[in-house]
Amino acid sequence: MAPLLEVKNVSKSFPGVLANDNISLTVNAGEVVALLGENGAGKSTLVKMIYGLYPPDSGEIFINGNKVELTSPKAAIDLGVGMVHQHFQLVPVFSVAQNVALGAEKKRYGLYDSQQAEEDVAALSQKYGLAVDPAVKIEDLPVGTQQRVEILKVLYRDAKLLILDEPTAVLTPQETDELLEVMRGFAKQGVGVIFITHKLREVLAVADRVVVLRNGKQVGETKPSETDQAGLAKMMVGRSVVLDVKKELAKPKEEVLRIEKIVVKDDRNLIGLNELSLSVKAGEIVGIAGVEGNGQRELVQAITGLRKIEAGKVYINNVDATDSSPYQVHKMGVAHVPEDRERDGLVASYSIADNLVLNRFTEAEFSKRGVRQVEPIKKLARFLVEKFAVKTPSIETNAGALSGGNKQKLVIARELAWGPKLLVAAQPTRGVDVGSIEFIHNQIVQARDNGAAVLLVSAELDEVLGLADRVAVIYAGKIVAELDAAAADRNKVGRLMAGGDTN
Amino acid sequence: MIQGEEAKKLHPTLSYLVQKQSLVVPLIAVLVAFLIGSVLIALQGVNPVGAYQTIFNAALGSERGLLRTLEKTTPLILAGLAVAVALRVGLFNIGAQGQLIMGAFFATWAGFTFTNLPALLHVFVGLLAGVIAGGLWAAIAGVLKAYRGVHEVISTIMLNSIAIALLDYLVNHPFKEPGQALPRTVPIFETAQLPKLGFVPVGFLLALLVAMFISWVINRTTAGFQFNTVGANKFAAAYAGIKIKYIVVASMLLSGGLAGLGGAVESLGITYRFEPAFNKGLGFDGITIALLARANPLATIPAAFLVGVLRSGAPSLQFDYGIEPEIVDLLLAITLLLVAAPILGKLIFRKYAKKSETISSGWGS
Amino acid sequence: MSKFLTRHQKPVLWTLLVVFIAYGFYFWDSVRTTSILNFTLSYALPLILAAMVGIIGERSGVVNIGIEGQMLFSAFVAFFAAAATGSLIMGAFLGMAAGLLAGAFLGIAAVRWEMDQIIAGVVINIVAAGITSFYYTPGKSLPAIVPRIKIPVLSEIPLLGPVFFNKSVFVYLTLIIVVVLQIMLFTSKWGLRTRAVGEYPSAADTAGINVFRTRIFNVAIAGILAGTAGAYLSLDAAGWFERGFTAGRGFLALAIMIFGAWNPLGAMAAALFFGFASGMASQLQADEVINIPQQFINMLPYVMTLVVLSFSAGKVRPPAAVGQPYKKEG
Amino acid sequence: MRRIRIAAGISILALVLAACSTGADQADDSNCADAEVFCIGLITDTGKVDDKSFNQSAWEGALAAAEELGGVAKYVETVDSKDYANNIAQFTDKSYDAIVTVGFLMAEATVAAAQQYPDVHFIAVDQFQGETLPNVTGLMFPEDQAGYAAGYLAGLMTKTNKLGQVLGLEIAPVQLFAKGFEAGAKASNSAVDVTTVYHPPADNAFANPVWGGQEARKQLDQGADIIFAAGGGTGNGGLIEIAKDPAAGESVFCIGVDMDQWNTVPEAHPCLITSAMKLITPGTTQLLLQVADGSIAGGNFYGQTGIAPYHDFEDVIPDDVKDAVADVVAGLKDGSIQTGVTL
Repeated sequence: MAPLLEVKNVSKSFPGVLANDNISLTVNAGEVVALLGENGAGKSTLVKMIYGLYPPDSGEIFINGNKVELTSPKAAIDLGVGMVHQHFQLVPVFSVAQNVALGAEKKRYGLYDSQQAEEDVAALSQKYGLAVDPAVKIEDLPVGTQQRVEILKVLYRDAKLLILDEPTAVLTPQETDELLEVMRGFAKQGVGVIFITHKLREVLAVADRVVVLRNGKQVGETKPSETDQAGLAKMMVGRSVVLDVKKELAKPKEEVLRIEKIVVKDDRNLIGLNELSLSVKAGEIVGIAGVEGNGQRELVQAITGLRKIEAGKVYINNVDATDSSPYQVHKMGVAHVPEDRERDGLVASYSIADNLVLNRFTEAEFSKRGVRQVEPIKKLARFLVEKFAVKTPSIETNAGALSGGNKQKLVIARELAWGPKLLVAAQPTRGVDVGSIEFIHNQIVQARDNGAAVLLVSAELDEVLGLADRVAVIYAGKIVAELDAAAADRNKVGRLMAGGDTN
Repeated sequence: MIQGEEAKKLHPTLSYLVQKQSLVVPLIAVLVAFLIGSVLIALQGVNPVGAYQTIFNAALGSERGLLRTLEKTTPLILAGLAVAVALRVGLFNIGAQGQLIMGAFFATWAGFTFTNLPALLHVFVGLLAGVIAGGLWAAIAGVLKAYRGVHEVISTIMLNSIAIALLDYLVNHPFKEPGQALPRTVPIFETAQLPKLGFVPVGFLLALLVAMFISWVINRTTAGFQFNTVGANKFAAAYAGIKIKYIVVASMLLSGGLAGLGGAVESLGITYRFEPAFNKGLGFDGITIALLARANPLATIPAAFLVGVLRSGAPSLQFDYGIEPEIVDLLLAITLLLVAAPILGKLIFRKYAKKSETISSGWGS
Repeated sequence: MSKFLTRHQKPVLWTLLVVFIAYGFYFWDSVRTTSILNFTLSYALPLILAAMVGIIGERSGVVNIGIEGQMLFSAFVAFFAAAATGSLIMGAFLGMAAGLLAGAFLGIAAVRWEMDQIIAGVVINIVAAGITSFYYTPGKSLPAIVPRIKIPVLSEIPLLGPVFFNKSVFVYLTLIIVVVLQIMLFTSKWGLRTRAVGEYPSAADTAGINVFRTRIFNVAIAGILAGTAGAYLSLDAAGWFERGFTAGRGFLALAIMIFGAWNPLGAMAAALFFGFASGMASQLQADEVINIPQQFINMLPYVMTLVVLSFSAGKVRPPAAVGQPYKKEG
Repeated sequence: MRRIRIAAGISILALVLAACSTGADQADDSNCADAEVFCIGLITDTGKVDDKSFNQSAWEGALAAAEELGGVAKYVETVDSKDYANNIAQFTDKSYDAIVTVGFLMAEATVAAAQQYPDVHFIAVDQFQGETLPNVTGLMFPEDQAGYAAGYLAGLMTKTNKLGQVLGLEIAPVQLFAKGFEAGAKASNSAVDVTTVYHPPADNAFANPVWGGQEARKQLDQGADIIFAAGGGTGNGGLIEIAKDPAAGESVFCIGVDMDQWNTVPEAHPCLITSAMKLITPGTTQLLLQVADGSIAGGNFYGQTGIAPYHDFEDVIPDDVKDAVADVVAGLKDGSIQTGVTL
C-alpha cells in the first residue's frame, strides 16, 4: 500500500531565503511523525505546502500514491489533509460551531444549518474527549479550549492526515500530556499525524519517527528508540547546546516593583487581574508561569502603563505608578520587552536606528528643541547593533526586513541599553532561533547581575524554570503560588498552572 | 529595494531607474494618462496635439496664464498638505473642504473687521484667523475620534455639511453685504490683501514655504516622528509612550489649519471677500493631490501644480476646440489610477517593482 | 419566532416604539405624518441601497469609498440607456450592469492589484464624475415613468399602506434586498463565509475558502446594488440625469453604514432617520412654526448624527480586517 | 515585448484618430478683429450651457443674434467662479465685439473687464449696474412680476386653496420669483395658503432634482394642487414629479420658471400650465443687435417678463381666468399693478 503522504524533493524559497531545500518526507497511516527543528528551520513552510497554502518551487507531493497539485487549502482539505495552525485560525466573533463548520457548512432550507452544526460539534467533542460548548464565541474561550476547536475543525472534515503546528506552545504540561494522548488515539484510528515541535521531551514521548530540519535542509531521520534528548538537540542545532542557563545565585536587594491587589479589566471588559499582588526585588528574576490567557498580558500592560488599573496600587521604587502613562513609567526606569514585538515593539517601516530610539526619541541627546538629532541616533544605533550582534546590512535597513531573532535582539538592545531599574520581559524568546535564545537569556541574566529587577513572563515553562530565581504561578488573574526556583518542579508548577492545589 | 548581487546584474542606468522608481512611475503615469486622454480627445474629433498645446499654452504660455495657474495651485498645495498630514497619522480627512471654507470665511472676517492695522500685520491676522478656524473645525473631528471613537471619515463628512449651512447663514444674515442681492460679505480692507509679485502670487510662495516646513516637521522633528509612528503602528506608538489621543487631535488641528490656510490665502489673495460659491471642490481636490503625492508633503507641490495647470488650461480647450473642461478630471483620474495601482510599476520594472503599500487605514479605529 | 424575539429584543422594542409614535402623530395629523414619512422613505431609499453596498464590501473586508461614483455612473448609464432604447427596463438593467462593472473594478483593484482601497474608491469617484459630465448629452428624456404598484390589502392599512405599499418597484426591491441581506449575512453559508473573510481572512483561507474570490465577488455584486440605487435616482426619483446629482449620497451612506453597525436593518433605520430629519427640516421651513433660519434646521440631521455617534461609537466595532489587502505570508 | 507593442498600438491609434479628426465644428473666429465680422462670446455662470435655464436662454439669444447678423457666437463654460476674468479675456484677446456674461455672480468681473476693454460691449445678464459704464448693459428682469402673474393664475386655479413652491438656493432672483408668486396668489385669492421651501444650502442647490421631486411630492401629499418649481435642476425635478401624479393635468398642476419650460422639460407636459418667464433669449438677442447697430446704451436694460403660453391647457383654463391674468400682465407692464415685493 502506498504511504498516506509522500513528499519528494520539495524546495521553496522566499525573497532572500531558501526556506526548504530538497526535502522529502513520508507519512504512513496510523503513524505519528515528528517534525523537529528550531525556529526558522523550515518546518512551517513544509507543512504549509502540504496544506496548499504555498505552491512548492520544485518537487512533488503524493497522497495515497497519487501525485497531487495542492493549489489551495481547499484542494488539500478535499484530499483529507487537515491542519491545526500555530496561530489559531479562528474567527473570534464566531461561535465554536460556526468556526468548525466554516468552509464545510451543511445547509437546510438553503441556509446554513446552525443547529446541525452545533449537534455535530457536540457529538465530535464527545467522541474524541475534546470538551467544548459549541455555542460559545471563540473570543470568550481560553486558548487551550481554542486549540480543541482547531482540532475539531479538522476532525469535522474527516481528515486522514493531521498536521499539528507547534500545538503544545500554549498548553500546561498536563494539557500537553493529554494532547499527546489524543494524538496517539488518532494514530490508532489510522490517521497519519505530522507533529511539529521544538520540544525534545514531547518528540520522545509521542513520535514513531522523527524528521529533523535545520536551516531549510533535512538533516536526519531517526526513531525515539534510537536516540535521546541530547542526540536530538545536537541534530537540531548542529552542535551540542547547553540547555540550562548558567547563572550565579541571585542576590536580591531592595524592592523595585510592588503590586498591591490590582484589579484590571481585559479586552472584553471582564476581570483580567483579580486583586493580584506581587513584588520584585533588584537583582532577582521573578518568572511568571501560567497558561496563556490567565492575566499575563494584563499584568505586563498594567505595570507599563498601557492598561487602566481599576483598583489597587503599583509602586516602582516606592513611587506610586498606578495611573502613570507609558511615558512616565519608562521615565521611572522601567524597560519593557513586549510579548508581540511585531505589533508593539517595532515599527516595521522604520529603520533600525529609528526603532532603537522608539521610546527614547525625546531624550535630550536625540532631540534638541523638538528637532531630531540624526547623528547621535545613528551613533547609538551603530553601537547597539554591534553590541547586541544584530545581523543587518545597515542601520538604515527597515526593521521589518530582519529575521525574528534579530528583531528580538533589536528590542532587547533598546530596552537594556540605558540601564533600566526594572525589566519587564514578556515572551522574550518567542519565535527566536536557539542561538539568539542563548544570547537573550545571557543578556537578561546580565541585567539582573547589574542590579536590575526582572519580571519574566513566558509561556515556555522550561524558560521560566531555567531563568527565574523565583517563580510565581498565575491562574485566573491571581498569583496562586510563589516558589523558589530551586523548589519548583515541572509537575508541581503544571498542576498550579491548571488551577490545581499543591497539596 | 534592490541590494547586493541582484543590483549588479542590472545595467547601471536601469538600476538607477529602479532605485528611483517612486519618481519614475508617477512621471510615466502622467504620460500614459495623457496618451489615453489623447484617444478620448481624438474621439471628439479634435487633434490631441493641438489640444494639449492649448492647455499648456494657456496655463504656462503667458504671464496671465502663469498667474492664474499659480493662483490655482496655491490652495491646492495647502489642501493637499492638509490631507497628506492626516494620512501620515493614519487619518483620512475627507473634510478638508469644510475646513477650507471655514478658513476662507474667517480670514475674510478678519480682513473686513479689523481696521487701522498695518498691512503686513493685517494680512498675518487674516491668515491666522483662517488657520485657527480651519484647525478648530477639524479638531472637532479629532476630539470625537480620540475621545469618543467616532470615525473621522464620518465626522468630517458631517462637518462639511454643517460648515456649508453655518456659513450660508452667516453670509445671509449677520455678515451679508448690505444692499446686495447676492449673499456675500463685504470686501476685505486693502491692508489685508495678499499682494502679487508679477505673475507670482505671494500666497504661492507662502504655500511653497509651508510645504517645505511641513516636510521638515514630518521628517526631522520629534513631533513628526510621533505623527509617523502613530500612523505606521499605533500599538508601537502607545508602547513607546506617545500620547495617541493627543497626537490625533494635534494632527487634525494641523491638518485643518493647513486647509484653513488654503481658504485664507484664497480669500485674501484672490477673491477679497467670501461668497459660498468660491472655493468649490478645493478640499476634494486636496484628496486627489495627497493621494497622487502618496502623502509626501513635498510631492504635493508637483501634484498640485499638475492639477493647477490642467484646471487653468481647460477653459481654453473649450474655447479653442469646444471640448468640455471635464476632460481634465478624466486625465487626473487616470493618472491617479496609474500611480496608485501597482500595474504600471510591475509593467516597467517587473520583479524589481516596489511592493504597493497601504497609505490609508481602514475603519479599524 | 420567540427565539427571534429574545435575540433581538432591543431592536424589536425600538421598532414598536417608533411605529407607536408614528401612529400617534398620524391620528393627530394624518396628512402631514403620511407625507413626511413618504418623503422619509424616498429620501432614504438610495441611501439604504448605497449603505448595503458598503456593508457587503466591508463585511468581506473591502472599504468602498467609491459608492458615490458607482451610483453616479450607473444613474448616467441607466438614464441614457433608457432614453436611447426607449425602455425603462433596459435602462435599469444596463444601469445595474454599469454598477456591476464599477464594483468589479473596485474588487479587482483592491484584491488582485492590492491597491489601496480608499484610493481605488477615490479613483472611481473621479472617473465617474468625469465620464458622466464629459459624455453628458442634453435633450434626452425618459420614455415613460416608473409605475407605482399598489399592493392589494396591504396598501389599505392606514399610514403604513400609503407609505410602504403604494410605491414603485424600486421601493419593494430595496425592502426585499434589506431583509434578504440581513438573513443571508447572518444565517447563510455565503454570509458566514463573507463575515469570516472580513473578520479573519487567514482563518477563512485555511478553512478552504478563497478569500480573493469571495471579496471580488461580493464587491462586484454590491456594485449591482449601487447600480440599482443609481437607476432609482435617475429613472424614478428625479426622472432625469443631472451632472453630479448623487450629491454626496454615497458618502452619507458610509456614515449610515457605520451608524447602523454594519447591519442591513440597522443601516436602514439610520437611513430612515436621515430621511426623516431631512423631511422635518423642509416641513419646519414650510410651516414656519418656529422662527429659526432654515440653515440651522437643515444642519440638524448632521449635528444629530455627530451627537448620536459620539455616544454610541466605540460600542460597535467594524469587521476586523476591513481595509487591509489580504496577503498570504511569505 | 508585448507591452511595448500595446503602448505602440495605443500611440498609433491616437495618431490615426488625430489625423481623422476634422478640427471640430468650432465657429471660425480668426477675423473677429474685422469690423465686418460680428463676434459674440458668452461665458456661463458656474453652470453648463445646456442647463435648461438661464445659461441656455442667453446662449440661444446669442445664437439667434449671430444668425441674424451673419456673425459668430461661441461660449465658454465656467467651472471655477474665480476664472470669470480669464474666460472673458479669452474673448477679448480675439477682439470679440460683444460679450455676454450670464449670472449675477459675474457682476464684478464683468465691470472690471469692461473698464479694461472699452471697445468691447458687455451684456451683463442678471447683473444690476449701480454705476453706468458706456460699454456695459445690465439685462435685468423684474422676476417678482413674472412670479406675480404666475401666482395670480395659480390663485384662481387652485381648488384646495393650497399652493406650493419648490425652490433652489435662497438667493435674490429666486426670492423675487417666490415672493412675487405668493403676492400674486394672495391678490387673486385671499384664502390661499402658500408653502415656501428652499433647498438646503449646498453646492448642488440648483442641481438636485431628486430632492426637488421629493419636496414636490410632499407638498402634493399635503394638499397643494399647484406648485411653482423655481430652481434650475432642482425645480425641474419637482416638475417631473408632479407630472407623474395620476391627477396631473386634471386637478394638479405645475408652473415652471425662467423660460417656457414646455420646451425644455417635455417630461412636465402633463402638468405644466405655464412658466413664469424672464425672457432672456429675446432680451439678449435684442441687446446684441443693438450692439451691432451701435444703438446700445450703458446702464440697465429691463427685459420682458411674463408667463408662458398655456399650450395644452389652453382649453382647461377657463376664459375668465385667462382674461383676468392677461389684465394683470398688462397692468404689471404699464405699472398700474405693483407687486409690493421687497427683499
